[in-house]
This record gives sequence, C-alpha cells and structure tokens, in this order.
Amino acid sequence: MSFPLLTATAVLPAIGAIATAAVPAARRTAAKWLALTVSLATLALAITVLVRFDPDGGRYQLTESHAWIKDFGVRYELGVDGIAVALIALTALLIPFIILAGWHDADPLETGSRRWRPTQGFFALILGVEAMVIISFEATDVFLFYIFFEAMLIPMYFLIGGFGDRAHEHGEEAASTQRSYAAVKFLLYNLVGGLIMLAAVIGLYVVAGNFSLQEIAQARANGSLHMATSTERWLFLGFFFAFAVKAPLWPLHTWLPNAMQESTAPVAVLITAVVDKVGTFAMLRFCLQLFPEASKWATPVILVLALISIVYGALLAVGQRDIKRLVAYASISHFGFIIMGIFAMTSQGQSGATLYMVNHGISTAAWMLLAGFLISRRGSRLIADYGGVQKVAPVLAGTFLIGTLATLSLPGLAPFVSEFLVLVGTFTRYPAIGIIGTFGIVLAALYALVLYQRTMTGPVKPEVSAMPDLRARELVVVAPLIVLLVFLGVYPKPVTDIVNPAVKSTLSDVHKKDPKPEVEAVAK
Amino acid sequence: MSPLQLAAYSTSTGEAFQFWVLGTVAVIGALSTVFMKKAVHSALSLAGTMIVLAVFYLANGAYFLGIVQIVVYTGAIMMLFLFVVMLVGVTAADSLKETIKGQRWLALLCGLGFGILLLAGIGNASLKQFDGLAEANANGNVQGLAALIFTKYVFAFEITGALLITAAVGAMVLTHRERTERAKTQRELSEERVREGKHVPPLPAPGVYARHNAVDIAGLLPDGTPSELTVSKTLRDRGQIRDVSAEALNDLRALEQRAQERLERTEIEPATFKREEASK
Amino acid sequence: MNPVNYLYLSALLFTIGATGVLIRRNAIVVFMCIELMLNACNLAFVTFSRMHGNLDGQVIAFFTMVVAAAEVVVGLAIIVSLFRSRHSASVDDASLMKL
Amino acid sequence: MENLIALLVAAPLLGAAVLLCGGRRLDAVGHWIGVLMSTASFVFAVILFADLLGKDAEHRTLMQHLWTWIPVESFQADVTFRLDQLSITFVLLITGVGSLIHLYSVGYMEHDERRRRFFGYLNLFLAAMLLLVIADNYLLLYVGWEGVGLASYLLIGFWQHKPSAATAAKKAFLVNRVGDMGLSIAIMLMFTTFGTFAFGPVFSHAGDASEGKLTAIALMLLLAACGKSAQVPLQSWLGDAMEGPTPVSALIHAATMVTAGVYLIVRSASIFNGAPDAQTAVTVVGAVTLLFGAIVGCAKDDIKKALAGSTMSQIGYMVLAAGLGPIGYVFAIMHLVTHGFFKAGLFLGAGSVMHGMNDEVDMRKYGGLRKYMPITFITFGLGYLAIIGFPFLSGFYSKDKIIEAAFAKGGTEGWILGTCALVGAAITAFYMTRVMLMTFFGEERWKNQPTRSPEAPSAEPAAEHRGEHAEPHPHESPKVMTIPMIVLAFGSVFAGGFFGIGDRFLHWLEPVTGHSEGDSPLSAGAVTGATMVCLVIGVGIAYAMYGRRPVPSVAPRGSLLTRAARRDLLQDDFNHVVLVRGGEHLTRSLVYVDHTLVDGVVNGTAASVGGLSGRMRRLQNGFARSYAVSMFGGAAILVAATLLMRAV
Repeated sequence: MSFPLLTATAVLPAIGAIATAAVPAARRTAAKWLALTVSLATLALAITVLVRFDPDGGRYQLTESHAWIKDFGVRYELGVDGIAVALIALTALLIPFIILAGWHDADPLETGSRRWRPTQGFFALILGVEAMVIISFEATDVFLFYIFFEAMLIPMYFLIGGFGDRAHEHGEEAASTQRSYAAVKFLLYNLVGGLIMLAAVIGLYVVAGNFSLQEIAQARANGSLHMATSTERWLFLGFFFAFAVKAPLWPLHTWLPNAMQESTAPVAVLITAVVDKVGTFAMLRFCLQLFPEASKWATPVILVLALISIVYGALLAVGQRDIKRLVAYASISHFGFIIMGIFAMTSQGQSGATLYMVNHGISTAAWMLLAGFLISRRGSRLIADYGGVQKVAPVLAGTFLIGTLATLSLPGLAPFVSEFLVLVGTFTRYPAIGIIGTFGIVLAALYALVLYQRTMTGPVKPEVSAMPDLRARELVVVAPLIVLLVFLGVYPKPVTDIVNPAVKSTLSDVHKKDPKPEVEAVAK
Repeated sequence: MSPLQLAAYSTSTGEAFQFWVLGTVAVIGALSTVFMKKAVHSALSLAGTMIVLAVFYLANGAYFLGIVQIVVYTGAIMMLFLFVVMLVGVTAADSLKETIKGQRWLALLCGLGFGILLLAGIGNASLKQFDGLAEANANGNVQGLAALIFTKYVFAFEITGALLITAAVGAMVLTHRERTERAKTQRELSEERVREGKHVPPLPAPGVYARHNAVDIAGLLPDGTPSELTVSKTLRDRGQIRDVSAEALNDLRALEQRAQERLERTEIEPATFKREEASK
Repeated sequence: MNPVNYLYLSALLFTIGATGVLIRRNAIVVFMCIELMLNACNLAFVTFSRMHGNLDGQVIAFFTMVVAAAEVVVGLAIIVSLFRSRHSASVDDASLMKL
Repeated sequence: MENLIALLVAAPLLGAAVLLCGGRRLDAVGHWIGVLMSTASFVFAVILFADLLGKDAEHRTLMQHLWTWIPVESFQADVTFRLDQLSITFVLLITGVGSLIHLYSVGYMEHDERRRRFFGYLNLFLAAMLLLVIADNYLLLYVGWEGVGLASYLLIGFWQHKPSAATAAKKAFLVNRVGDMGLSIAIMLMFTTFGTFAFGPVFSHAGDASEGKLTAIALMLLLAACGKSAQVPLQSWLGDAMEGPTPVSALIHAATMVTAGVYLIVRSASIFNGAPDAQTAVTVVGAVTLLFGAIVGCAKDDIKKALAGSTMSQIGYMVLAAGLGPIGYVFAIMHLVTHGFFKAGLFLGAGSVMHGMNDEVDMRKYGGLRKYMPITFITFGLGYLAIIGFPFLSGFYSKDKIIEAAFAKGGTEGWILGTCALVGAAITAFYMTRVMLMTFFGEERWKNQPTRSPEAPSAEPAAEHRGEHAEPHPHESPKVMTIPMIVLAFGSVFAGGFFGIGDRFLHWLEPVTGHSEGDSPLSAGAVTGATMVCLVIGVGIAYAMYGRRPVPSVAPRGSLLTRAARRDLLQDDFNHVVLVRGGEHLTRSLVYVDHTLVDGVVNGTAASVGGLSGRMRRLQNGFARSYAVSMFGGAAILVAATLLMRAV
C-alpha cells in the first residue's frame, strides 16, 4: 500500500484549517502565516500529484479504495484522471494567492464598528473549502462526492455572510443585511440543487446497487447494467440540476452576482474560480459517464441554455454599475462557454472546456483581485466613482488591463486558446450555435473595455488623485498569475497533454466521434 | 362445575349473561368517568369499572390478575387518586366547558372514527381458533404465571422492580419540598394585610342557629342579606352555602307582629327602621 | 357466546378513555382516563391469553399493571407539584410549549 | 537561415517587454531601445531577403517550425513561420517604414513624459504585425491580427486622459472585433472543411471543397478584411483613430496595419479563386469604399482626417484589385507598397506641420507655410504628386495598373469597376490638391489670431506642456524628423518606377499569387490617357476652388453632400442610433428582467413558503390536548392504513 497521496492532498488543508482556527485570538498574524504555509504545502503536494500522474497511463491513477459504509456499498474511493489533476492543481495554485490577497480583509475593523471579524476563522474557512473542493475532485465514489459537494456550502456560507467589504456605500447596516441576503440566497439555491441530486443519488443506488463511479461506468459501457430510458433521463436531470446551479447556468444564475458582489474579492474569486468549477467538472465526470444516453438526449436543450448564458451574461455585464457584479456576469457568460464545450461532445470542445476551467480560474482571479485592490483603495464598488486611475497608479492600471484583455480572451493569453477550442468544437457539430457563440467575443470586448475605459482612463477624479499604486504584497499576488496567463496562452501543450486522454475516454463513454472534415487535407 | 373448566370451554350461558350485564355496567362506568363533573365521582365510577374488569379477568381464567386488579388498582391506585383529589380540591378545571376552539368536535370525531375502525378491525380479524386455559392453568394459574415470570420474563421482572423503586424515589423528590425562605411572622403577615388594604380584622363568623349545622350558613347583614365573607371558600366553590336570608326575614317580621299585638304599639314603617339600622 | 366480545368491550373502553383524555381539562381526570385505557388493554391481553391458551398474555398484563402503578405515582406527584406551583390542575394552563 | 525568421518577431517583442516592464529607470534611453529593436528586425529582414533572392523563383519559401501550439486530436495548431515572396515584401515594408517612423517619433514625442511607453507600444505593434504576415496558419495569423488590434487600441488611446481618445480607441477595438469574428468563423469553417487551417494543405486542397463552403469562408475573410482595413461597412473607426499621435496614424493607420486586410485576401487567393461570388463582393466593397473615402476626404478640414479619408479610398483601390483575382493580386500588393511609402510620408509631413503650428490640425488655419518649412513642403509635395498618380511617380504605376485591371475584368462589371476607379482617381486628385493648397499656399491665415481654436477636434495636448499660447510661429522640424520624411519621399518617387518598369514586381510575386492577363477592352495607353484626363480635371477644379479665391478660415455651411461628408456620410450617426442606443435599451431592459423576472420568481417562492409556514405555526398552540388530538388522529389513520393494507 503506497503513500495515500490524494488523501494527503485533501487532508493537509483540513488539518491546517483546524490548526488555524485553534490559534489564539491575539496571535492574528501567526494564524495568517500558518494558513499561507499550509496552502503552499498543499500546492507542493498537488504538484507531486501532477508529476506522479502519467497522462498515457490508466484512466484513474493514484487510486485509493477502502470500505466505508458496507451496508450501502459506500466506499472511500479516490482516483484522478487528467481533468481532475488539472483542476486540483488549479485549486491548490489559487488558494495561496487568495489568502495573500485577503491578508487584511479579516482584520478587526476600527473601533466603533459593531462587526466582529474573526481573522482565524476567515483563513480557516478558506482552507476548509480548499480541502473539500480537492476531495470532491478526487472522489470516484458518487456518495463520497455528494457529501463534500454539499459540505462545501457551509464554510462558503460563513465566508459570504461573515466577511464583506470594509467600506460600503450604503453604510454598515445595509451592508450586513445585504450580505446575509446574499449568503442565504447562495445557500438556498445550492441546497435545493443538492437535495434534488440526493434523490438522484439514491435512485442511482437503487438501480445500480453501488456508488462506485468506475464500476457503474464500466457496467454501463459493457451493457451489463441496463437502465430504462426514462429512469436514466430522470437520474441525469437530478444530477445535472445540482451541477447547473453550482456552475451557474441561465436561469439558475442569480445567486452568483449577489454572492460575488457582497463578499470580499478573494472570497468572490474562491466562489467563481474554485467552487463553481466543481459543478462543471462534475458534469463532465458524472453526467456523461453515468448517463451517456441521457446526456446526448439533453444536449440540444443544454446547448441552447449555455448559449443564452453566454449572450445574456455578457449583455448584463455591459449594463452593470457595480464592478463586482460586472465581473460576476462576465463569469456567467464564461461558464456558458464551458458548458457549451462540454456538451458539444467533441474532443476540441471538451478539452477546451477543461482548459477553460483552468484559464478562467486564473484570469478571473487576476481580474477580480485587482478589482478588489482598486475597491479597497477607494472604498466604493461603483464604476462611476473612478476615472483616470492609470494616471496615478500606472502599474495597477497596466495589470488590470492585462486582466481585462485576458477576460476578453485576446490571442496570446491563456483564455483565448480554450475559448477558441470550445467554439471550434461546438462549430464542428452545431455550426449555428458556434456562430452565435462567437458573438460572445464581441460582447466580451464591449463590457471589458467599457469597464477599463470608465475606471482607468479619462480625466483624473479628485477622489482617486491620491490613490497609491500596487503594494509589494499585491504585486506578489498578481505578477505570477499574469505570467501564468501569458505562458499558458503561448504554450498550453503541457495542460492539453494531460487533459486529452481523459477527454478521449470520456467521449468513448458517450460513444461519440469527432465529425470528419469534408476534405481530407491532412494525411493521417 | 369448577371455574377452571368453565374457563376452558367456549363460554357458558352464565358467562354470557354475566358479560352482558357487567359489560354494560363497565361501559356506563367508563362513560361517567369521562363525563362526571366532579373528579371524585369520576374516580368512584372508574373504580367501579375496574372492579367489573376484575370480575372479567376471573371469568377469563386469570385468577391472579383478577385479585391483583382488585387489590392493586381498586385498592391502591384509586385511593391514591382520591387522596390527590382531596389534596387538590375543587378547581375551575372541573368544568366541562371547552376552552380550545373545535377541540371537542375533533376529539369526538377522532374517538368515533378510531373506535369504529378498531371494532371493524377486530370484526374482520380471523379469530377462529379458541383453546381455553385448561392445560395452561393445569397446575394452578399462579404457579403457571410464576413459572413464566421467573424464567422467561425474569429480566423484565427485575427491570420493573427497578422501575418501581425509581418511581417511588421520583415521587418523593417531586412532592417533598424544602422550605427555602423563612416563614413569615405574625407581625409581617398583619403588616402585609394592612399594606394590601385587605380585610384587616378577622373574618366574621357564620350565622349560627341552633337548628342547623352552622358552618354552611352565611351570616346575615343587618338588612338580612347573606354575607359571602362568613363562609369558607371551599364551601363557596362547591356551592354548598345554604341561603336562609328569606326565611330569616320572615321570622323577623312575624316576631315584630307578635310584639305589636302584645304592646298595642303603632307599627314602625320598615323603611325608617331600615334607615335607622343603616345609620347605626 | 364468543369471547371475542371481550375484545369488542376492551376496544370500546379504550376509545372512551382516549376521548376522555382529549376532552377533560382536569389533569387528574385525564389520568384516570389513561388508566382506563390501560385496563382496556389488559382485558384484551387476558382475553387473548385465554384464546391462545398460554399465559404470556397474562404476564404482559401483569407487567402493564406494575408499570401503570409506577406511572400513576410519578404522574400524580407531578400533578401535585404543578398544583402547588400554579394553583390549578388544568392541563391547558401548562401550555408553555407555545412560542 | 530559417532560424532568423523568429528573430524578426523576437526583437521588437523583446523591446516591448523591456520597455513596458522596465519602469522609469529606462525613461532616458527607452526610445533608443525601441529604435534599435525595430532597426535590428529590419536588418534581419534584409538578410533574409538577400537569401531569398539567392534562390530560384520556385523555391523562395523558408519555413520555420518553433513548437506545437494547441494539439487536440485532429486540431493541430503549430507555431510555424512561412517566409515567401509575399511575406518578405510585407516584412520589408513594415520594418523599413516602421524603423523610419520610430526614428521620427523620437523627435515628435520628445516632450511627452510617457515616451518610453509609446515606444514600447510601437515595438509591440511591429512584433504583432510581423507575426501576422509570417504566420504559416490562420490561427497564428489571428494572433497577430488581434495583436495589431491591441497595439492600435493602445496607441490610439495613448493620450488616455482625453475621453475622446479613450472612446476612439475602444471604438476601433470593437469594430475590429466584429471583423475578427469573421476571421475566427472562417477558421472554424476551414477546420470543418479541410480538417486543418495551415496554409499549405488548405491552399493545395481548396479545389476539392464545394464552392458553397469556399464562398462562405471567403465572405467571412472579407468581413475580417473590412474590419481591419476600414472598408465599408466597418470603416467608421478609422476617422476617430486619428486621435492617436501622428506617427501612429502614419505607421498603423496608413502604411501597415490597415493593409492587413488586403494581405489576407491576397494570401487566401486560392480560396477566393474558387468562389467567384465572393470575389464580386470583394470588388464591390472595394469600389464603394474608394468612392466613399474619397468623398469624405474632400470635406474634412482636419488635415489628418482628410488623409484618413484618402487612406480609406486608396485601400479601396487595393481591395478592388484583390477582388479582381489573378489579374489584380500583384497590383494590389504593389499599390499597397507604394501607398505605404507616400501615405506614410504625407502623414509625417502633416505631423511636422502640426509640430510647427502648435498642433493645429484645422487646415483653414494654415496657409502659405511653404516658405517656413521648406523640407516638409518638398517631401509632402512629392508624396502628393505620387498619390494623385503624377506620371512616373510611384502612384502612377501602381494605380494605373489597378485601373487597367479593373477594365480587364471584362464585361459590364469591368466597365463599372473601371469607371469607379477613374472617378476615384479624379476625386483623389481634387482633395489632395485641396489639402496641398490650403496648407502650403494662399495667405497666412494663422497670423494675428489666438493659437489653436478650442473646437479643433483632435488637438494634441503635447502643446500643453510646450506651454505655447502665443501666435504660432511655424518652424522646420528637427533633423530626426525630417530625415525619415526625406527617405520616404525618395521611396514615393522611385519605388513605383522600380517595381513597375519591366514588371519586376510582377515576376517577384507571381509564384505566390499567380497572375493572368485579363482581356482589356481598352488598350493600356487608353487607360493611362483617361487617368491623366481625370487627374487634370480633379486638380483643375481644386485649384479653381481653393487656389484662386482665398480660403475662409471658418468652414462655410456647404452643400448637403459636403455636410454629410463632414460627418462621414452619416455612417456614425447610423451606428449610434441603431447599435449604441439599441444596445443600451436592450441591456437596461435585460437588467430589469433579470432582477424582476428571473430573481422575482425565486424570491416569490421564498415569500410564499414563508407565509405558509407562518400559518402552519398556528397549529402549534401549545395545548397538550390538541397535540393529543393530532396524535390520536394519527393513530386512527394508522389503523385505517393497516386495515386497507389487509383489505387489498
């Protein structure tokens, strides 16, 4: 029995969370450093996973399997394929930046404010979320996955409801009420999704007799496990609904803007860049593998919904007055792309979607965190309160511009690769949808540049005239992300090499082949 | 023939007769337990029902239980009830007036439905086979029970023992109250009364006549009306006050008449008399 | 006569007792009704034991009595202390479960 | 030798990286780094060119494979460079003119404290543009395509504190994005059709594909070209782009970037050849644009905008030529190159004039400048002669060829196109003469009047820190600015002759683009004659209007056409009303819908649940007896259930 690497990767942050929470209240800074070191150690572990993973090897690697609840055949089964590895790496990579960016977000407020901000709690919760996200990427047992998929909500709820922006245009009271509204909304949406999924999970157990993803998928593949068409469809819908809520798909998206608007920038990044990825990931891993026929049956509807999300999210982003809301709607649009890629059922589409999850994580992190730095300087989230920042804070403006360009997926930056792959993948099978999807590119340019123009350019507003440029800590947060954006934009091969085999086997699960070109121009 | 065989057979007409008579009594007892206004009456009618049941136990060949039923239930438990009733006395809770809206109708509905369903259940239950207790009670009912209790059910038996002890202790704990605060002295009590502006002097005595046991007769005010203060509260709650004001006044009038005839005096209008009385 | 009648009787008594529990406010009377229900059950037990010709039913009835005794003791104690504290034996007065 | 190709891009890219990340430390030497890098890449280009000349015509293609970019199953995008006659022509033009303009900017931006960044952007542009022309597959080309878009965005908006500049930049980027959409769809179509989008296989198999597919691809490519090359209907951004510093206008919006569309079409020749309908579309776009641009150019008083109009129209010529197919490809490129020279020269001249006139751009406030800035006058004059196609100057050869080709298209189509081209030539002559006269001749209207009228649309704020607010005293620009102008003037005089005589250029490009002589209804001589006539007419009218009578220093109201032309023939107003307003309304209503409908449904459910539970709460009245009732009822129901079960 070799060293349980995956378990370690998930457990380490969990332990770190407990330890951080246990730090006495007075030793605030110690807690921060502890959390940071733990997250970095987790990153190291994740990198080991990345290294130990052999792209050309078996489908699930580094597997661990122990009996857990014998009566229901629930097992503690972990295993990673290329997609999971990529996302684990992303998660482990982003958390240190999130912690670093939120370094002062949970410091106690100046005296006179009635809000109590437990610093230790903040960082402990972030680590807890990391642990749960990682294990739900690793779980190959449906029940195990479900547990952590749901448990994730608890820390997220407290992060959203407990820690808001330091300054708020409507004052402390309004802020706290809006915060709790957002938190409750987040919780309810996801709980409903989870509940429906639970029903589906039980149904799956009734049909299949166990929870093991691999066994069921195999049984489905070699036909030894037959599902009635209607049963399969119902179960599929149960799973998909939960994932569609988590990775907000129109019209289940409205919790995201509130949550991202009310929470601090790092938490917002945690939501959109890390937690939501579980939803899209799960579509790819569970929906397609467990219910291939039903997935194909639902594809047209889902594609249309994804298309709506793309255009709708972009249009609403254009209409926003609040920076964070704008970013949130942009994310909705991007998630539309991801889902579209997944259900295009082509290798380009799904590789692109996976790549998109990674790239979107990085680019949104960069963009949102920079927006957070901007907001923390001026103490307002309204776009109208800014102007001419690039004159006073050129570095901030420059980095923000790069984040903006990444968001509108400029070629040469990482998001372009994935977005184009998704579009091509969709286009090869559904040309019309692919073409409408490309409109998303223009709209993206519109909202991204409008935000940049209104905040950064133009005459300098008196309120921003004294704004300081990026501090060392903030630069440390942003610079690596930007480097990564450029690198993955120019040389995405490492990631695609890891992802492609997994996608290939997923496609074989759903019995789909890439459409052949009209003319065989390239000699095979 | 011995009750032993009697129990064994399906049923003798004697038992049938006994059942129909006593059964009616039992039901009536039960009903009156529920619907009697006063707790005491309820207790008594319940006791009656229990005795009837005891008889039925005997008839069913459960001799031991029958006796125990009389001794324990009717003897001990019902008496306990009566004690508590005495302790608590008569309260407003006794009134059958319903306070919760719709409670009564719901209750009756449920009861009716439940009863019907239960009877129906028994009705369509297949209770064909019927073998009496002949061989079970072969060597004595008590012995048979004992054999079961001390072998098969010994564990449960022990448990119930523990339960009884616990119950006894619990009851003691609940009812026995340590006096936490110092008892009020005479002086404090009187001061308190004065402060509250209650009736400061001792309460007036009931009207005393040689004719009656006096305690339940309210004393009369000079104008002949009875005074509530003079009788004890319990009697008042029970409504056991006897109002004699009317006849008392009549006697008074008769007395005066006789006095006039004897002393040839002009009569005094009761009005003025009353006034003088009032002015006194 | 068929001993099943005993069962009918017990059912009847049980129902009456239950109804009593529902409609009486005086805690003591409620208690009595509960006793009535217990006795109805006992009758059923005894009858069954006779019908099936073994004594287990009687044993159970016996245990029921024991338990009933214990329960009455505690219950009455509760009623008394309740009465001491709030000078009423009405069940409805103890409606503190409401928010 | 192949390995040099990467350096073409690498050098300016490195420069950009250094300059943009370097920080204030490099402010002192930044601009020289920029110049150095661009010159370096020019040197590489020359070396490669020499190498290509060494080979025989068929094998003049160098390939360099760097790394596999995006490998997903059959989707294989490589970073591969291809240097053939077509690419090298562009590379030389870009690096050559680019270096000159770098040099010029050293002087022009002298007083701007953000000069380092300016050069960083310029280098970035060079890198992207070079990538565009040497890419070996369409996806890589797309990278360069958007890269130049980004660079032009940054440079147009270089003076970001001016809202007008920021807006213009955003507009340019957005309009380009629309074009880019075309390009990406074209790439997808290629992938579905050929399974690849690398030049080699696509071109070699273009014949096998169905005409419908080819037409679709071609039209999408045309859309892209329209966006980048400011062709109708996506031309609206070019005028506003003049908000950028003049060197930018010269390099990006005259010489190089805007011609990328033409490059795309010529590069995709084999696709267009297979789609005649698409070709017709191309020619139509070209013809319309060349007239549109010319007309706009006639009405503008802002010297840069007038030149912008002219650029539009000249590119219209090129697109027209490219649309003609093998007859025209070569001439399109040839005109592109010569135009690169003289239009860059003209812009630099305009810049030098503004430099001397406190950044006054309104030509009505110029006049009689020839004796104050002789060098500028001469170079500008030569560029002028070249563009109107004065005999034996560059424009003469290239434009003349295009007009011939247009007629050679044959049939009514040929006649129509030819006439358009001729009319265009006449108008060109008119508005260029107008510019010339208003700027360098006539009485000096800038005398005794306050400097720069506030309403001057694109006044460059450089003046603010030059702190001049007295009457302008025109002066010749420093050497560093005049030398590039002289070189370009030289080019605009002789390039055409060098290319045209003996069809040197034709033979050079033929292997790549292919060439065929159409059957022209008119002889070459006749066409030339006609062109000359148009030229004379145009110049004559202009002289009559602006040379004889004094030019009013405030623009007269003018005819309806004039007023329309001043406003870019109302194209912007159309965009504003239809797209901008419509978009605003759409988004606003959508925000409302999202808040009330989508969100409202959810909140409504929540509210109803709350109300329901509020009622349910009443049941918990706290009376033990009512609980007992429910309990009892439950028991009854249980009994009923069991009975029913038994019964069933």
